[in-house]
Amino acid sequence: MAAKTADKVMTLTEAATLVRDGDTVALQGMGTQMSPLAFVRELIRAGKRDLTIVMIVGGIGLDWLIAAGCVRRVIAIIVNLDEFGMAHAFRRAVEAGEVVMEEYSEHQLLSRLLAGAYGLPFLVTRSGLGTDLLALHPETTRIIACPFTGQEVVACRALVPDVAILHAHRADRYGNVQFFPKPIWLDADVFPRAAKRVIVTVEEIVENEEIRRTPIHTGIPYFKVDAVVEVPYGAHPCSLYPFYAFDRALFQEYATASRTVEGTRAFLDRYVYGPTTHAEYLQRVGGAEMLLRIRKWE
Amino acid sequence: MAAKTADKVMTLTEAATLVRDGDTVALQGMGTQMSPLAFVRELIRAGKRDLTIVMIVGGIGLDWLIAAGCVRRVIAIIVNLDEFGMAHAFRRAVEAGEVVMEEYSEHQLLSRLLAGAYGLPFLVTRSGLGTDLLALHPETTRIIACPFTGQEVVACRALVPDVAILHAHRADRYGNVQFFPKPIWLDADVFPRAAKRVIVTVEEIVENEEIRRTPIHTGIPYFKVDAVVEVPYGAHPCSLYPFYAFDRALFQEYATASRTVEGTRAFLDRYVYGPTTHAEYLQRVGGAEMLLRIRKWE
Amino acid sequence: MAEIARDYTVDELMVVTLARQFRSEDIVLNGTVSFIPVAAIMLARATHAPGLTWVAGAVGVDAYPEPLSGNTLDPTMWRRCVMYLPQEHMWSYVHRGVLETFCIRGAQIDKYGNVNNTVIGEYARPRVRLPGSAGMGDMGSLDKRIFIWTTTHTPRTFVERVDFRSCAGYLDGGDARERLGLKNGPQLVITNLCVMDFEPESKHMRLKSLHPGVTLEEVQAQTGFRLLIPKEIPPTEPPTVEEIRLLREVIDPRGMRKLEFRSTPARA
Amino acid sequence: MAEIARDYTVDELMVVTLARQFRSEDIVLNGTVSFIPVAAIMLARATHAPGLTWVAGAVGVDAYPEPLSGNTLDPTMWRRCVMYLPQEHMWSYVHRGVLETFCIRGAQIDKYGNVNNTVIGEYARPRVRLPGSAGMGDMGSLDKRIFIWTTTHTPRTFVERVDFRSCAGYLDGGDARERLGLKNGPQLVITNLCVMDFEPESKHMRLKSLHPGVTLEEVQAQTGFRLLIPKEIPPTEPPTVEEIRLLREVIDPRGMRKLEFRSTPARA
Repeated sequence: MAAKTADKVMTLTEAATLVRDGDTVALQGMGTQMSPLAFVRELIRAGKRDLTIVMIVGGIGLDWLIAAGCVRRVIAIIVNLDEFGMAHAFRRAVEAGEVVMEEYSEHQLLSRLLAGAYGLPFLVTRSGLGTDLLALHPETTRIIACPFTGQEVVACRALVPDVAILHAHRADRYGNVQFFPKPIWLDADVFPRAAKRVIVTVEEIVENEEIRRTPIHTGIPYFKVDAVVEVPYGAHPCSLYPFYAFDRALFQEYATASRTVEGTRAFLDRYVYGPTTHAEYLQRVGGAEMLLRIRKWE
Repeated sequence: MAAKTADKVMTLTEAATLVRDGDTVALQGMGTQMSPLAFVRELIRAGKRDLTIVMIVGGIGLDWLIAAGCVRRVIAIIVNLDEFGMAHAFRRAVEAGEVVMEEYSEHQLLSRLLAGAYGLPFLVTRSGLGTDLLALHPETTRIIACPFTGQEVVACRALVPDVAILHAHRADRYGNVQFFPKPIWLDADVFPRAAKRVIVTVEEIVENEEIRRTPIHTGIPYFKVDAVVEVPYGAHPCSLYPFYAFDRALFQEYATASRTVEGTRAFLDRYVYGPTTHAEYLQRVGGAEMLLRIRKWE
Repeated sequence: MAEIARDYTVDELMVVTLARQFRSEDIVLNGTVSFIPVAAIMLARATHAPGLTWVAGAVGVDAYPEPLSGNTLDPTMWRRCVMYLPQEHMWSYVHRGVLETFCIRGAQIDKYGNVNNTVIGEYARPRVRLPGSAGMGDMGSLDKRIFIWTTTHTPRTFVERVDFRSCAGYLDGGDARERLGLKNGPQLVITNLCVMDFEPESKHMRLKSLHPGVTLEEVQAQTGFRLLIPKEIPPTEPPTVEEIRLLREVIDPRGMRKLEFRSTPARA
Repeated sequence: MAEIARDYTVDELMVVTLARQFRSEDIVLNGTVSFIPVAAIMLARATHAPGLTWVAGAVGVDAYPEPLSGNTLDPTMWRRCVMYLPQEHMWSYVHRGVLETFCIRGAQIDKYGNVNNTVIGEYARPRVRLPGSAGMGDMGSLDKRIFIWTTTHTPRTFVERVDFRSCAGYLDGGDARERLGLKNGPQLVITNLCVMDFEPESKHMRLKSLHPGVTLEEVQAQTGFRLLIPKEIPPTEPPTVEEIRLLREVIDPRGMRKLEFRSTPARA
């Protein structure tokens, strides 16, 4: 925890060094919404290995990471490309035994993360009773009886990610992170509290004075943040409501390309390994025309 | 749960009929802040009996209720008048054995209420380990071992109040309740979710259209609300930030008067039983001069 | 009596049939990639269930979005809502039973209404890795009235026993669900061929009505277990002209509901 | 070297002594009716610990309120903060150990730093019903570095054994606290007469320094148990001229800190 006047602004490349091979990385994202995808592309270029990725809803960024060989284990409730269909790299890797999927129901996973956030050894839920999910990992979810009523509930063991990575609307250079509106999906709320280190990419870095004028929008305080990176359109091709919508065209392009290993590789070469700057990436994925298009929500 | 177009606007007197003798009543309030005190005065005039009052921080309203003989049991973490000292009616009643104080640490009580809100039989905390609080109520707090690590934690049994009573900034007539800012103290957040019935007094009733323009401020949805009462200055003598500050003079007057049974009785006669309308109450506690004074925060 | 539609397609019949299950007092939440349920919710609210509360995209309480476009969890779904429901509130209402209705789809459905959206084959080394249990892993265990829909009524979907229980239906049938302390459970299964419910005692899936032009033999041939067959099998109640008009002109003019008939593997 | 103040009162000495315990890396939360801790926090931040994070009134992260006026949990305390800390965040940070420092006062304090603010006498039928444990019932069990302050150093306050453990100090001394899995614990006790700490092995309260004009005999006479007495007993470090100026002119010109010396029964 750095002091409150420490300048935490970094480049993507600098911030990526805070993620180590073998880390458990909590990655924000909700289907086509709010995911730190510029950072994900940087992780791939940096050649990270053996990551365990924690997402509530695993999406396109996770599929890229898997396709690039960065991932050994996934902790999630679902992995897909939302209405664009299967996450094929994920599917292939699990079917081949190259990646382990540790699957939970949503409230089981949230309970594991909340227990981590609270430094409690576990929390309980009723979620998942009667399913086969419980048998998958007795070391993290187990039925116990209520000491008062005898009712059975599922104890969910604390999960403490090494790093949480998020994309938000804006922050100051000390790491006071703001959302408009405040976090609606729980990953943005729980990940930073549960994780040991926190990296946030933002659309814009603003003055500390501006934060103090609008504290109602602050979702993460500086004392929990280790790195701030300014990346406009940093969630692309995901959306950042209400700033920009998700990029249907690129989602569709990836959904089609990723049906084959070769197609996936070509996609990564073109959009992840190819561009040397974020501007070059934005140009390749459609440039000005695309940037105007995704500002319209429909 | 009434339908979304049901008009839930009532008078204080009508809403008070939703509270029955013997009910467990969750009463909002944080020291000198945000408490539905106009409603509390109505409960006293209605002669409610044998109530169990749940407050995180018990304050002036609870002391009035106890002095008026409405209360049999208190569930709280502390009861006082904040910087104005002891809650004497509470102190006297507990010392005389007339009222039972069921005391918890704050996170134990929050965990009981959250378990209630979730329909879970219990939740766990580390709060209160090593204190004598645990020995007070083995039927609601008990040490259990983590099934994964063996670490001891405190299981807190679900608490489901019959009624929650809150004061908020505004609502529409269907019961969409808004706060400015959104609930900061957890009672306003947890009580309505944990309780079976919810009564909300507000400074102002606004059109449904206004709510839909500003959904970010809504803290309680209509489907959890049973009654809405418009009572401007309904938290007085407590504050409703940022609308008005607490009334130091009346707090001090009560703190002094309540040192004796007679003084307490005289206070209630003058300010609770005496006024026949809310306007008359506001006039008695200082009228226009007071209303101007409490709009200044200092 | 409302005028019966003559010109309608199976996707429209499915939407209308599902819509008619919703009651004015229900509080309904929709999940991801759920065009048919979302269209049904909007239709129910526009017709017989004006009081229905829809938590749109799991966030927007009583929202009034534009006609269906993309994603069913998108922020555009929250339009004109009265509240952005914080997800911890959503979970407490779901657990507590305030939100009691949920719609589920999956790759496999068995005769007791258990649903699989996790794997075909063994979990550790699956023949097909499906997307995952997501919300159904919760909702099946949280006392919901569950409506199951699928656009692929085939023996691959309707199996004797699911390879993996992602969603708790009636488990092994009979009172198995009740004995585990779980209330409610699957109410109805709406497919591209027919409507099915569950026999109250055995909790075994039972044919309820046949869509136009579909025969009993066809349904049985496309179902991987022996369905219970009641004495009378009525046709599925047809839509009204007004329901079809609302669906085509107001609720889903782009036909997003038809997306669910694409031949991609099942999603959550 | 900073110039030493000559003209100061005991409340000022207490504030300054407490302020000096706070470090620049600390994250400190204040509770209710806590004028002395709040003045100390503001003073520390204005002097040797500019990096100190204060969650003012348990809500306002790094707030800069006006000079002390009323209530220490009042919304006026949140002024110019960078964030309104949601209380569920506050509790997770407190549990997890991110917020590690807390100040506590109580009606009774025993030789192992356990604190009572619940009852004098039996719980069920107390001789005196005190306000209650409030936050101390949590903080004592949640690994906090605890600073205890009191303005009434008398044998009624400092007792051999508290009537009720509202706050877990070192329990029965020695490694009792550690054995229960609780980290940290009471660090220092600052009173109107002296400063005390805890002997590292036995966890027994020990005199550390005497305020000006106070004798060892007086402290022992006003303490209801036998204090450990070290070989050397220095005077409590006096404030500097600058500390006193800041306190009187900037932080607490209305002298709210003196409210804590009123002869009302102890509050939380």
